[in-house]
Amino acid sequence: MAEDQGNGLPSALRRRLLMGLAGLPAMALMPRTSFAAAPATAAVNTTGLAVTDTEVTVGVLHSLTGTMAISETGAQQAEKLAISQINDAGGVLGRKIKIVQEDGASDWPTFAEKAKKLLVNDHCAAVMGCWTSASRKAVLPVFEQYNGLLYYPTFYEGLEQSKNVFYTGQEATQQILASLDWIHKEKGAKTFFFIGSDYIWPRTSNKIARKHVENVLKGTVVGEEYFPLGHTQFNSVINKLKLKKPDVIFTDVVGGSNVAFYKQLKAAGIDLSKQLLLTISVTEDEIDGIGGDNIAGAYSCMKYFQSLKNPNNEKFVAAFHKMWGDKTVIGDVTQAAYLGPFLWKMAVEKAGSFDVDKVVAASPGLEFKEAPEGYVRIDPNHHLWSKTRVAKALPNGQFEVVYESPELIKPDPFPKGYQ
Amino acid sequence: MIRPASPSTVHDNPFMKPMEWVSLALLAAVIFLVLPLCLDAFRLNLAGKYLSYAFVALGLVICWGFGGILSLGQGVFFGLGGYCMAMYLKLEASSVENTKIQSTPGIPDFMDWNQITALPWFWKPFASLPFTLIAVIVVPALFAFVVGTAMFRRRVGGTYFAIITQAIAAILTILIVGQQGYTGGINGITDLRTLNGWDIRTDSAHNILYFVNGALLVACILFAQYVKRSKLGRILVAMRDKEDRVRFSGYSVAGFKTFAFCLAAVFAAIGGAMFTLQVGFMSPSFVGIVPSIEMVIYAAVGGRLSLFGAVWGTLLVNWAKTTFSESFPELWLFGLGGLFILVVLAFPNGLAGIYRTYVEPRLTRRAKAPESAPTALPHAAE
Amino acid sequence: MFGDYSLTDLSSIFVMQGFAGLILFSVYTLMALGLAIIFGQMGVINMAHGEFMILGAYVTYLCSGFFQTHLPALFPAYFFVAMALAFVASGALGMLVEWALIRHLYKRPLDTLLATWGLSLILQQTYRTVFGAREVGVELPSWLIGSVQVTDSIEIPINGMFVMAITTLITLGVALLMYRSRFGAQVRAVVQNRPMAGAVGIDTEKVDRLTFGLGCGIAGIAGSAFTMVGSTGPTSGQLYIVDTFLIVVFGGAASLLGTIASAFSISQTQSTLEFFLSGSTAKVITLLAVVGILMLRPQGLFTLKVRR
Amino acid sequence: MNAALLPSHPIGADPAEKDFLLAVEALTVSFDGFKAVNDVSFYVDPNEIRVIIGPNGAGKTTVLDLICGRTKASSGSITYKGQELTKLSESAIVQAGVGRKFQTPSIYDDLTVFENLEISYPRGRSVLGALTFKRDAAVRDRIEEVAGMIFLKDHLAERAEFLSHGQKQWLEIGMLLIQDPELLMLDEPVAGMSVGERIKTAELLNRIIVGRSVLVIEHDMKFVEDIAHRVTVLHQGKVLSEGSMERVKNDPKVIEVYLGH
Repeated sequence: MAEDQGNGLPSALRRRLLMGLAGLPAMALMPRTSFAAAPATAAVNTTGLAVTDTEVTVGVLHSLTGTMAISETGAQQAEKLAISQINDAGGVLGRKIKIVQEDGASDWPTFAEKAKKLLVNDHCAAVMGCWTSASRKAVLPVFEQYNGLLYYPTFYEGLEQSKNVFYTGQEATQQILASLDWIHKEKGAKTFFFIGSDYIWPRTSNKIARKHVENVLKGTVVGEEYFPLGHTQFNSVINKLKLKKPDVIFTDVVGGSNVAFYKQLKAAGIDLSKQLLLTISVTEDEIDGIGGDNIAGAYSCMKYFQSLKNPNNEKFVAAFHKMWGDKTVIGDVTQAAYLGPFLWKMAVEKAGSFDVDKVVAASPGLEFKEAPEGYVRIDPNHHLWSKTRVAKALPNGQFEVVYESPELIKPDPFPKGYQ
Repeated sequence: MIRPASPSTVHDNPFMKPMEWVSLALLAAVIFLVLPLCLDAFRLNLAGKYLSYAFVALGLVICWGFGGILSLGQGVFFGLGGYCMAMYLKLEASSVENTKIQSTPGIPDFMDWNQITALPWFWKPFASLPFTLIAVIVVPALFAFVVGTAMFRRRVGGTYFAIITQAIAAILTILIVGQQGYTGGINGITDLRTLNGWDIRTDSAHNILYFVNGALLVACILFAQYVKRSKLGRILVAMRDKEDRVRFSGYSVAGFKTFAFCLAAVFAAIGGAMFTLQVGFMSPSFVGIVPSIEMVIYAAVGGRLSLFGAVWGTLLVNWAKTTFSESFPELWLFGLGGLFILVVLAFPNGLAGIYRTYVEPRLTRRAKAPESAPTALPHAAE
Repeated sequence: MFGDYSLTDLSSIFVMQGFAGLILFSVYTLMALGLAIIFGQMGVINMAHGEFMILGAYVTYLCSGFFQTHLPALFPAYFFVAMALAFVASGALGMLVEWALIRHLYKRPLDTLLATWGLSLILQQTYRTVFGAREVGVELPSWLIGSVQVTDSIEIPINGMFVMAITTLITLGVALLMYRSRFGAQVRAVVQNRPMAGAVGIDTEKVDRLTFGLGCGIAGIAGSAFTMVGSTGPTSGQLYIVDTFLIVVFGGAASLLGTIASAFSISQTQSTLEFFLSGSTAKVITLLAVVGILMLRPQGLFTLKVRR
Repeated sequence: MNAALLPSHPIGADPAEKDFLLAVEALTVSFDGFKAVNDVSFYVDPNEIRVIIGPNGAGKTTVLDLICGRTKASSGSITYKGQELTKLSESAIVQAGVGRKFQTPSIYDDLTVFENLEISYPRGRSVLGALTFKRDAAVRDRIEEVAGMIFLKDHLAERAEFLSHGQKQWLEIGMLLIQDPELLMLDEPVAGMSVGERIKTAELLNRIIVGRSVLVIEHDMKFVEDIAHRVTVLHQGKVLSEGSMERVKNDPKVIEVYLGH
C-alpha cells in the first residue's frame, strides 16, 4: 500500500499544511466562512467546471421515479444532508455547494443521459449518484469520456475500478468474507444454501461466497437458486430448504422479492431464531417493507447499521431525522451516500482545486474520521477501507450489532482466487 | 389519355400526395436543419436517441395502424437489433490489448467475470461488420417471421396477439438477465467504443451518427410509404376492417400479417442498432414490457395511421418526458398517464388526426381558393 | 437429488410441495378471477389490474394501522374488515374508471389497453405520492402467522391455507353470481348481444359498470390477501400483470372454469419445476410452455367450438 | 368411357361425375354434438343456378361456409372440378375459382369503391405480388367495366362506408365478379333491398351468370322463382327435397316444413 504521508495528521491541520504547500499560505489562517478570502476561481478551476467565486455546482443523480425510487430515496436524502452540513460549515474552498438534481427514473439510458447533462451542460464538479450496478455501468463511459467525478454509494459486486468513480459502499469481498468467517467460527456453520435474485450482484456475490465456503472454510454449498427480479412465490424453494436443512441460508434477494421471501419463510414455520440466515441485501430500509416481525433473528452483514453506538453516528442520525423526519430509517447505502460529499470536499481541499484530475490524485489515503460508520480511508483503487459488521434483526426494525471486524478491511474489487 | 379527366384522378396512385411531400420536406428540414442548428451537441445526441425510437413507432404504424396487429413486444426487436450491434461493438472494444487485465483477454469483460474462458459460438460471427449489419436485419426478421407465422396461421389476433407478444418480451428479458455470462445480464452490454476503428463517443461521431440515423429514418419512411400506397398497404387496411373478406378474395391473410409484423420488426431493429451506436450501450431494460408499451404510445400520440405522425409523436413524447422529468420529476408519470388516456379518448388518431381535422381543411381551402376562382368564372358566364 | 434423504423426509416434502403448488394455484386464481370477469366477459384489457390489487393492499395497510392505534382489541379480526373495505374501495374506483374511461371504449378493445396502461401509471404515481416510494409493511394479526404442524416434519403455512380458503369462497361466490343469479344472466346477455340485451330491458350501462366494479373489487380482495405473502409498494402491481393475463388467456378468455384450470396447470408446472430446477429457469420454461401452447391452441384450454 | 381420363378420381364410377362443377357428398359437420349439416349431398352443373332454401337454422349458410373453407367439415367431401376442397385453405379455394358473398354486405369501409374492387382483382395475391402490383390500364379498364355493371361507375372515388345498403351489396357482388369465379356463392343477395334495387339485382345476376355456376341462398320466393334452375331444400341439416322450383313447390314434405306455414 502506497500511503499518503499526511495520513496520520488531524484532517484540519493536514488541510492547512496542504494548502500551504499549494502556495497559498495566507489562506491557511483565514476563517473558512470568509468568501472574500477564498482562492481565486481561476486558480481552483482550470477545466471549466461550474465554479464561481461563491458557488460550486454538484450533481445529485438518483431515481426519483420508477421502481428504483424506493431504494434511492435514502441515498439522495443523505447526500443532501451532507451537502447542507458542508454549506453550513462554510462550503468547499469557500464556496457553497449548489445542487443540481436529476431523475434517473430507474432507467439506465436516462441515467447516462442525465449524467451527460450534469457534466456537459451543468459542468458539475462532482456527481453523487446511482444505485444499481446497471445505472453505474451506463454512466461510467460518460464519466470517463467527460472526465467527471462520481461518488457511488451502493455496496456492489466489485470487478470494476475507474479513475472517475469513488465507491463509498463496500465491494463484495469486504462485505461477505468476514461475515462468513464469523458465522463459521461462532456458529459452527458448515453447510450453506444460497438464494438470490437473478442478476449480476447476487451471482457475483454468491460466487465469491461459494469459493470462500468451499476453499477457506471447507464447508459445502448445498444449494444455489436464483429467481427473476420481482418474483414473489418462494414456497418451493422453502421446501427445498426444509429438505436440505442447511446450517445457513445465505440470501441476496432484492426489491419486492425480498418482502415476499421473508414473509413466506416465516409463514412456512422456519424460525429465524433457530435457523441461521445471513443476508447481504437487507438494511433498515428493506425491513420497513418486510416487517420487523417477519425477519427478526436474521443476520445481516453491512458496514453500517443505524443502531451503531458512536458519537459520529448519533450526530448523524439526529441530523438526518431533523432534516427528513423521525420515521425515516437509515440503511447502509444511505450512510455510504452521506460520505460522498465529505470525501469529495476533503479531496478538493487537499488538492486546493476543483479540477477532477487533481481531486482524484489527492484522494487516495484520505481518511474521514467523522464518518458515522467510524472512520474510513480511501484506497488507491478508489474503494474505501471499512469495517464489516454483522447484526441481528430485531422485531422493531432495527439491528443489534453482534460482530465487528477488528480492523478496516482492505477493498479488493478484483479478488484473486475468487473469480 | 382518352379517359375523362375526373375519373383518372380517381385512378391515379401517386407515390405521395402533395401534402405528404410537404410533410416529408418539413420533417426532413427539422431533422437535418432545425435540430442540428438549434441544439447543442448534447441535446442533438438526445434527439438522435429519440429518432431511433421513431423507427419503432414507424413500424407500429404499419403493423398496428394499417394492419390492426398490436404488438406489445416491439422492444424485443428493438433489443435484438440493438444487441446485434452491441455484440459487434463490444467485441471490437474487447481487443486483447484493452482487456489484458482479464484472466482471459480478448473476450468481453462480463464474460470474464462469469468464468467464461472462450468466446461462445454465437458471438463469433459478430466480429465481422458485414455479418453484424445483416444480422441486425435478419435476426429480428426471422424471429418475427417464426412468431408471426405460428400465430397468424392459427388466427391469433387482436388482444391475444398483444398479450402473447407481451409475454415474449417478458421471457426474453428474464433470459437476457439470467444468462449474464453471454448477454451481460441486467447491466447490458456497456462501454462500447469504436465502430470499425472509428470512435463513436466523440461529439463529431455523434453528429455524424445523428445524420445517418436521420437519413435511415427518412429512407424507412419512404419505404413505408411505398408499402402504404402499394396494393399490399390497402390489403392491410382491408384486413384490419374485414379479415374474412380478404381471405375470400383469395389472399392468405397470415402471410400479409406476417409481412407487416416482420417489417415492423426490421424497422424496430434498425432503430435499436442506431440507438446502440448513439447511446453507447444496450441493456435488457429496452426489451421488456414497459418500454414496449411506451413505444406504442409514441405511435398513438403521433397518430397510428400516419407515418409522419409517428415520428412527430415520438419526438413530442420524448421531449415532454425529458423536460417534465427535468423540471417536475414527480409529475411526469401523471403527465404520461394522462397523455395515454387523452390520446385514446379524445384523439384516437393522434397528432395526425388533429392536423387532418383542424389544420388541413384550412390549408386546402386557402390553397384551393385561387384555383377555384377561374373555374368559377365560366360557370358564372353561362 | 433424493439419494441422501429418508423416506419420511421425502414424503413430507412431497406433501408440502403439494401444498406449495396449491397455494400458488390459489394465488394465481385470485389474481386472475377479477381479470377473467373484466377481460373474459367484457373484453376490456385492463392493464391497471395490478394497481387495483395494490389499492386493496394499501387499504389493508391503512386498516392494520387504524386497528392497531384505535381498536387494538379487535386487531385479530381486522383482516376481514380490511378485505371487505378493499373490495369496496377497488370496486368503487373500478366503477368510477368504467364511467370515466372504459365505457367510451367498448368498441375498441385494443385502446382499452392503452388507456388502462395510462391509468396504471397515474395510480402508481398516486400511491407513491400518498404512501411514499418505499414498500410498506403490513402488520398481520398473530393468528395468521406461522404454520400448522401436521406431523413432525410436515408444516403447512397458515396464511397459505387462509389464501386457499378465501380463493375457494370467492371462486364459489363468483361462479354462483355469474351462472346462477339474475345478474350473471344479465352480464352474459350484455356480453353476447348488447343491443338485444338493451332491447329486452336490461340496463346495459349499469350492468357494465357493476361488472367492471366487481372485477376490480375482486382484484382488491386479491391485493388484500397478498399482503400476507407479497410486497406492497407503488409498483408491486406491475409484477403480476403478465402472469395474470397469461392465466386468463391460457384458460380461454370467456370461461371461468378455464381460468381455474389454467391457474391450476400453470401453478403446478411452475411449482414442480421450481423444485427440481432453479427459480429463474422454472419461470422461463413455464412461460415458454404457456406461450408455445397458446400458439398451437390460441383459443386457450377451454373454449367451446362454436358456429361462427 | 371418359372416366378413364380421370384415373385417380375417387368416385369416377359415377358416369355423370365428369360433368359436375361441384359435388358435395355425405357432408357432415357437428358443433359439440349438434349436427348443423348432416349427410348432405348435391351436385351442381356448370352454368347452373342452384338456389338453396330452407327454414332458419336449416344449415344453409353452414353449407356455404363448408364449401368456401370457412368451416371445416367433420366428414364427407366437397369436390370442385375434381379437386377436394375440404383440405384447402380459404385463399386456395378462392384461387381455385370459388367466390363467396356474405349475408351482410362485407366490404372495406375505409377504402374507396375503386380500391375495394382493385383488391379483388385476381392478380398480385402473394405478398410480393401485392407489393409490386401495378395499377395498369388493364386493371383500370376492368374495374371500370365491373363498376358499370354494378351501377357504381359514378361512385368509384367514394369511400365504401358512405354507400347505401343496396349499393354495398352490389359492390360486394362486383368484388366477386372481378375475381371471375367459376362458382359464385351468394348468401341472400337481395335481403334488405328495396323493390327497385331487387329488380336491378335480379337483372344483374342474370347478366353475370353467363359462363359460371351460381349457388344462392335466398328466402324471397319470387326472386327464387325468377332465377333458379334447380332448388335444393335443406331442413334440420339434411336435404329434404331437390329439383325444379315447380317440383319442389309441390313436394308435400317441403310444403309441410317450409312453404306450408
